[in-house]
Amino acid sequence: MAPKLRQIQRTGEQAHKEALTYFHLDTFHDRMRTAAAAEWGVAARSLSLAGQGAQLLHVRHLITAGLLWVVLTAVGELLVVADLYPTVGSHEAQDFDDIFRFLLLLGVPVMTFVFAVLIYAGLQFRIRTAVPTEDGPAMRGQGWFPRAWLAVTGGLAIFVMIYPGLTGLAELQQGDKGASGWGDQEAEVTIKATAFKWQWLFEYPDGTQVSVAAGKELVLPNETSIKFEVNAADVVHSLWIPAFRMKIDAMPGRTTYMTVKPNKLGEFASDQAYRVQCTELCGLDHATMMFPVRVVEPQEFESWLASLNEGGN
Amino acid sequence: MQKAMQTGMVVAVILAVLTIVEYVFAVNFDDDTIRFIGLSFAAVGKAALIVYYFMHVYRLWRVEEAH
Amino acid sequence: MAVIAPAEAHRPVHDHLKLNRAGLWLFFFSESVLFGLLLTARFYLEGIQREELDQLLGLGITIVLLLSSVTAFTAETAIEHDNRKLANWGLIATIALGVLFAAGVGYEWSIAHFHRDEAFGTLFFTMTGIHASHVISGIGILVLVWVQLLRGRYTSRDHWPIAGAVMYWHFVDVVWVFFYPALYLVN
Amino acid sequence: MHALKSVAGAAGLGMIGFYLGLGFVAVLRAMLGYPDAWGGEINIVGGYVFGLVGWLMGIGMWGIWIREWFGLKTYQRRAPGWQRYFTFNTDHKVIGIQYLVTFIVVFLLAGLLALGMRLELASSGMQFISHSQYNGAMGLHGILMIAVAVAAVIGGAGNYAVPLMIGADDMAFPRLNALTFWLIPPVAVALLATPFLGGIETGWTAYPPLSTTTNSSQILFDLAIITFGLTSILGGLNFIITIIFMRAPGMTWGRLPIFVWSMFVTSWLAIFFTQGFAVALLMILLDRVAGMAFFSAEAGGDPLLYQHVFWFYSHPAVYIMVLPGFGLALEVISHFSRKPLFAYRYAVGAFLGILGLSGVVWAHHMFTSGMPNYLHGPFLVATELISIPTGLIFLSALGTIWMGKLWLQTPMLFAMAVIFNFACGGVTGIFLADVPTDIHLHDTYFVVAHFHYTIVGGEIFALFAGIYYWFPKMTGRMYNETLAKLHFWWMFIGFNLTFFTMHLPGVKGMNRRVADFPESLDNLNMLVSISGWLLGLSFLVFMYNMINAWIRGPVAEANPWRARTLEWQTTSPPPHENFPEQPVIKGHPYDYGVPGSVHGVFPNSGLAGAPSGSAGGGGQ
Repeated sequence: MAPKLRQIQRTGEQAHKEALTYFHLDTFHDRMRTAAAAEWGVAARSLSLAGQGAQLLHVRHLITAGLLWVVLTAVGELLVVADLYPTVGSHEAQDFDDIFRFLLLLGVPVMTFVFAVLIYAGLQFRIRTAVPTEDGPAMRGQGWFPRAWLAVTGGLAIFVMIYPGLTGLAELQQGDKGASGWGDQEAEVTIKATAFKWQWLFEYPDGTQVSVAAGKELVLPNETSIKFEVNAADVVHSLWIPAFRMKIDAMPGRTTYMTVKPNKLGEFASDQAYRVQCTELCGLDHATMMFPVRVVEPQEFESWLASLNEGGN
Repeated sequence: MQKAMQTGMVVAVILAVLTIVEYVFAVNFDDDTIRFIGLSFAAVGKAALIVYYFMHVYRLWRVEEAH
Repeated sequence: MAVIAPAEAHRPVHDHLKLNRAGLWLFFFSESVLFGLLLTARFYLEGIQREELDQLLGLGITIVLLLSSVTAFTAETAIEHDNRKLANWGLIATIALGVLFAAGVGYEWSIAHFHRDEAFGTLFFTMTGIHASHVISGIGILVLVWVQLLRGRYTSRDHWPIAGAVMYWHFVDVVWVFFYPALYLVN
Repeated sequence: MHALKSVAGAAGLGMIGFYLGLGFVAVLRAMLGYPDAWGGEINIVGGYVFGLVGWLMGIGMWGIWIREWFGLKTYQRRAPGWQRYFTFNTDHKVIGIQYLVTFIVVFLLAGLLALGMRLELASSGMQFISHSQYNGAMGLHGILMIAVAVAAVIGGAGNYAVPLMIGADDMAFPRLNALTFWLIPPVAVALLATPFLGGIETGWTAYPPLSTTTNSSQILFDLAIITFGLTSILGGLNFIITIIFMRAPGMTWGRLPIFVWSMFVTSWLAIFFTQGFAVALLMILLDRVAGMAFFSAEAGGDPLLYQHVFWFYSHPAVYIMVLPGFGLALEVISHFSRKPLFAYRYAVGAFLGILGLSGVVWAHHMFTSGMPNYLHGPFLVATELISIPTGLIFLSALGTIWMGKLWLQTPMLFAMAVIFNFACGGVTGIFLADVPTDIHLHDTYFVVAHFHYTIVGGEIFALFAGIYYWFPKMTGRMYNETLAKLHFWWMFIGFNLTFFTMHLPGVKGMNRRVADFPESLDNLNMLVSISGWLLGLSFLVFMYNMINAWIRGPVAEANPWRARTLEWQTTSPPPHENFPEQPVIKGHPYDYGVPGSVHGVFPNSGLAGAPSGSAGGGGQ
């Protein structure tokens, strides 16, 4: 190689390095080499210009896509203020709704980031010829960018793992770690729930039982902590009250429990979130395995219980 | 062939001894936890001997001799 | 209607050997998950509790299975050195010991004082049953291989069926190495 | 008509085997003194096993394989043309197409069941079918779709493409490969026969004690799925050995196409975890036919044991489903963006990371199951960690698209839709991984929407990307691009309408697996049902396009996508031995935009990889 050619090549390589500092694009290296073989000087000069032009273009792409992301996120975050939930019937339900909204707040930008890149790229980078006539830049993604990505996604994952994940879990599981259930094991009222194919039987502390045969509704006192001790007579069922956002399986051979504290009066007749629903597939009539719930003031609860006892149950 | 057979027989004797030791240990020892751990170790050791000397696991990564 | 052979028929013999051997090991890997899960279920349901079992019978069939591994090893080593006579006797002894082991398990089943509808019985019969089914299939494979050996099919260079069958037999032995203490010796 | 004779004969042998098995067990039972020799479910087990053996012998295993065990000469009959798809053919390309066509049919059948379910669910109250019929349809829809999701990409696209992409002449064990396919028809027959024994009542999860006490269709379900697990394990084993030992010279692990990497990782998942499903169902089988007590709490068993063993497989199973989908999407995205795959090493690392983590997350399906409280924390942590490698897949996809020259043909549209849909499925996964939100959402329509987003949106969209991508290679003909794009947009919009909406009834209080629901959810369900039918109808376009193109589409080029990987460097369709000669690999498969780079060469007949720099290169 003639000395002059070598010198020109060095100039070209310098320009290429400048381009690299902006892009980490290996392709400039290779493009430059091809060009150099034909016309060293011109290629090197025009490359550094093209490099700057491409850089500006790239920045424009980034900004526009970023704007698209912002707009999509703004629209998506409307979900956070939308009313997506059934009636808030307990303190636990309030917590659930808050955490759900918080996760939406975090999740929507993640989702819209992907959407924004896909939509922008689909509109902006598509080719308009019948078949491709040239290749894109050979970006390999080996520099700082993947590491930064890893750090951000890892940080987000660990963040939601700790809050609201582990902190919420700690709140839900007070007391014995070997036990099976949610909430405090101490409560003001303990109700034994027995699931069988395909209905429920509830027993109050004083021995009163309600079921489809007697009482026909589960009446609960407001602002009182209530613990359900759940058993299954035959197969796996699950006790769920949508208004309370709480659920625990009824498992043959073990007793599970969950504690809830209602905070709003309500009844099944006017609000279907007030129902005990089986959520673990239990065979033929699984779908209809539900039982009405009514939350009343504590005094009314007492008198209801008394009236039920007088009624000869 | 004799050498290969010899190795095999030595391993077999070790395995037999380990099995007897395992049995005597289990029958005569009282602490549940230590017995469980001891038995686990003996089992892993015996399995390793069989896998290496009888099943020739090293042939997996040995360069194949040309036949 | 032409008759064709699959692609593997065109590959060199030592390619076959390499692939077959690695494939068999992967099969063992997968099978060990099966047996591992059974072991896990055993400790999950019963902890380290167990029912009374005939200890001498247990030790006896364990020794029998171990011995059969030794005879299987002998058979493989023998054919590797073209000693067909010894390989023949090795296979016969292995098959015989295998049958003896299966009979021992059968006898154990008949004298067990627990029933299969209680937890330990469930585990014991399932684990020994699935293991025994592997022993019996192993015996079947060994018999097929033995018949081919009698017909003079194998040489020191080309004896993968013997090597594979013997490896399978050893694997069944390894499983028993873990099942025996888990069923007979803990507690 | 060799093909018809072959299948009909095998089916006949299977039937004979089935009745022989029934009778054999009956005779045994009579000899052992059981009162009702014919009445046990164990008769069905015997019949199934004998029937399976009869079917396999009849379809060709006897001639090509078993004879060898007895020292007899083996043979394979070569059936001409389309008839080879109906014989025990060992060519991986034939097997791949057999898998694809079979599972498309199963997919459409199971989709019809879903349309039936959505019809019933359009409004509250019972209109068209009974609870029992609904449960049966739902269980069958579930398990058939699981089968499609597990086997369609792996068995279909994997079998077809992997040996081609690594430059091999076939899989490592061609006969084993054929066996994995021909075990499928008995599985399908057994599952489709379940309605005649009362219908699957337990959903595809088959939780005991319901599954140990329900009707006898459970027996068929268990046997079918154990068989299906066997095909999955044997298939995985075959892929691992093929990818380790049969790569072309120069095809280092760093040059392996990303789809092959995803298949490799998936295969390890399959051979390791699938035993879990087999063991779980075997336990149910033993409880039912042998009177054992794994799951009966009174006798010392524990129903939770099943859930642990079952999810030990069934959570990794979703990675078995979705990882090949990711691999396929990344593969297509790189070729159609005409850029190297962005952060290739990170994508491979992501696959390996998911492989490592997948075994320790299963109990997040059991957060409300009443398992001991100390288990929740660790499983929550492990589950959240999975989102980190998944994020790297997104990095790779988005980085590849950015600044690319996007050629928006149908495969590319589907591949981009995979990324789009999975973004939604991934984010909703966070809600289910965090225990405080999962308590309410567990077993509701939110979960149904979530996993349809991941599996249909992630994997089935990738399957369609793969079908359109390799259609010209498989058939040698080109489909109609306009119709294909119509199918894409129709399916994409229908899918997102259906399943995005489906989250809402879940949050509002609609539990899953029900034929009826409170009337306050009527409007949302009507919307979901209408969009669901819209989605369903889109497949008519697909079917018409595929059948029409296969029969009379224009002849396709060898490399219509100008792609660099090896399968495009041979003819469409490839010859029996795949390549004119053994290719030698010289460079990375995705080096678009790198002048002078080649992927592979045929030493005696020229270039194999597209010379890059000019996008037109097909090496021809």
